[in-house]
Amino acid sequence: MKITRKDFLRISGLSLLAAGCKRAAESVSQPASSVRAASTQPVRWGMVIDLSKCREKDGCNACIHACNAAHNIPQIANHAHEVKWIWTEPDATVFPSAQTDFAPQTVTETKVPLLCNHCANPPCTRVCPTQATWKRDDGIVMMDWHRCIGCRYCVAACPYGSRSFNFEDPRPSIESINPDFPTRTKGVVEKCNFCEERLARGLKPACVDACPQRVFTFGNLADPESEPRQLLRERFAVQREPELGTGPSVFYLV
Amino acid sequence: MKITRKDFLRISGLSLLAAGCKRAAESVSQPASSVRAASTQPVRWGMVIDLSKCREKDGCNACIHACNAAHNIPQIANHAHEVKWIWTEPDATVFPSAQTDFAPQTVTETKVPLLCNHCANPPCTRVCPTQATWKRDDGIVMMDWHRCIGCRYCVAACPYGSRSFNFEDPRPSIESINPDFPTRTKGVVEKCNFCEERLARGLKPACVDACPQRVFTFGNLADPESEPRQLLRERFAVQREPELGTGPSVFYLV
Amino acid sequence: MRDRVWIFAGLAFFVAALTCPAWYAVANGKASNKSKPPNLELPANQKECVAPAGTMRAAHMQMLIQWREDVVRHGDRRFVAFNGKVYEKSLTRTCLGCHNKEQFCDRCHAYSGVSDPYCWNCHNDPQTVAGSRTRSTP
Amino acid sequence: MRDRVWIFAGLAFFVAALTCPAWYAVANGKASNKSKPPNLELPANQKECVAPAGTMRAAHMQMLIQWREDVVRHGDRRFVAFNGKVYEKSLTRTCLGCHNKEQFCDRCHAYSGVSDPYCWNCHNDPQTVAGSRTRSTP
Repeated sequence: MKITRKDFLRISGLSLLAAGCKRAAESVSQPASSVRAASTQPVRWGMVIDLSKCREKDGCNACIHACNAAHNIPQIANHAHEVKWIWTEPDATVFPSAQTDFAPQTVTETKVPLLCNHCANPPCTRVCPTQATWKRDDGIVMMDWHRCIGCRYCVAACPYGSRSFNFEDPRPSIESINPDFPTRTKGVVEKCNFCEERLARGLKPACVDACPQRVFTFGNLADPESEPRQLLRERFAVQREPELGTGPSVFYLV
Repeated sequence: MKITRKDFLRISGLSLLAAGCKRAAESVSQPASSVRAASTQPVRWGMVIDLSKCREKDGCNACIHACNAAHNIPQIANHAHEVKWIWTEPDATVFPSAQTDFAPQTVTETKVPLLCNHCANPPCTRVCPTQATWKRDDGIVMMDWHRCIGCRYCVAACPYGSRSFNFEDPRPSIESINPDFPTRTKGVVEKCNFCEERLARGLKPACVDACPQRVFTFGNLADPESEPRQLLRERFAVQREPELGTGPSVFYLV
Repeated sequence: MRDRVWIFAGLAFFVAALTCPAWYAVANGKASNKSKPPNLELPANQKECVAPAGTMRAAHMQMLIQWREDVVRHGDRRFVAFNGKVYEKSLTRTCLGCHNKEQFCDRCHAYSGVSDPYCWNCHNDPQTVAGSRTRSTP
Repeated sequence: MRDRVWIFAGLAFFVAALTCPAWYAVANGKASNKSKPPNLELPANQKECVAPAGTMRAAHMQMLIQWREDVVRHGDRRFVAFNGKVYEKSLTRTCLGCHNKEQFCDRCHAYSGVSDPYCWNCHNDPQTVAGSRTRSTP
């Protein structure tokens, strides 16, 4: 069969048109389906901290030791150079508005575990000039130490003091290095990553697993049936400085 | 016996000195003893409101009706002229900082009873130009309607909206006048007096006695063994906007 | 000395102008009412007041202001009378507990020309209020 | 034409100056080492890498940067190799799980003159760290 020049052009044109339509259809349908998948299974990692349980074993600090070991947190004697991912402060300091003059000392003076709030609207990520810190789709406020230039804008932006700067090489101040997790280097900012590296392996954060009192309840805040959501339905919870509009993902049962 | 001029002067001088000493001794000892009496039995009236009990019977309003009847509170249709001593607002409005996104609607939408906080440091009394409102020794922030000139400085100063101004004669708007308590007149400010007139007769405030759920616990905050102090020791309580430093005497169990 | 007539005429007019309300009252027969005391209804159940009648007549207003200061500003509600009896410092409960406002207070106040003191802008007459209460709840 | 001598002398000097490091190395016997590859210790327990040896030799740095982006910024830790095998994208766990940093990486980097990339400012060599750990906890 011999095709004329006119037929050839007609067939080529139709083929090109068909191929173009297919790509257009794909590019339209693909984001739509991925959006749909995300809305059926959205994730927002969050944590509920039961202070009444924590109070029962004041001064325990098992959560802090577990985090320090897992993430190679240096123990620096110079307080100005301190690096911390999870730490404690007295209840009266953390929740000044939730204090009455007549609360017992056992409540006001106990130490409250503090960590990055992994805010819904994190002020720290907005100010980062290199996008070295950003909010993941699962709500974790993440850091890319490869990109951090040490400007410390994020340190200034965080209202919770959750970020630390490496003023010196941390390695000499780490008693025992965990090879599975990188240390940081002089000149970068660091903070709690909600044990993102453990979540990827299906584990819960190190502090959650280490606590002998089961003070920490970790789970998906976007799932109404998750453990933290159940606790938040049943009991009265507070966030740190919610009036700032940061939307912390860490809740405290008083 | 004849006394010389010298003897006369000597006796008169000594008598005057003795009389002076007696008065001085009296003036020193009297305030000291009254101060001592006050420090052994100090009183600071306060109230603890158990919101969990109140929530069980949402929309009850027995406390409000009791107060309205006891104190001749007018029911004025014009909202701008409203007069109120005890009223309710939704939990989410009263305690915006104590809300989490994940608290149940039954908590955030229930009505919270509000009244004058009888603050330890009341801003309203500081601004009153005629001392028509002042803080009594027992902590009650009191009003003397005889002195009020209607300047409404106190209305502006109160951060809790606890004060109402009589824009019109209240009597036509009072269904049934209680003769034992004065109505107010056009041009004066009024507010909750912690049922000072009932306390004087050994009764508890009208709202406390009227509540079928026993939501209100009234007592002496200065006494560590009083009912409200016991509750504040055992349970977590919040005050309205404590960061303002007013020191409210009304506490809410969440 | 020739101005004497004018001077005395002026003085006479001045005195007449000054005293004209009294002449006017005499002409209308009010002064004659004033001379006889008002018909006051005394309490049936009590024989003596918190102070002797003369003191009350002359100084009940000072006493009420003193009671007001004591009760409102000092929380002091206990009044020990001249005869040792103890009363509550209360216009409504103590004074109006015996006296009928309309038949006693108001009549004398009207007689003395000091009717409607603004006490009653806020304080209530139990009898009037009881009437209004009955009317308002049929 | 009479400048020809100077021109060629100048050119000869320029070429000599340009090539002098090479001559210097030959004189010191280094170039002879360079010609024979470094003595790399290959993993004992594995026969094949995540990509053919040639690809790894030429482009392991690009692959590591890609892995870094995938893991840190996209949470994507799963690497499907050319032969269908699945690996974790991890310098410490996957690369150093087989290779000995000192005997493999460092030797070749030293041979190529690109020693001490700043990966190791933060990332740890499990064997070195295990040594330090043993020392720090006697």
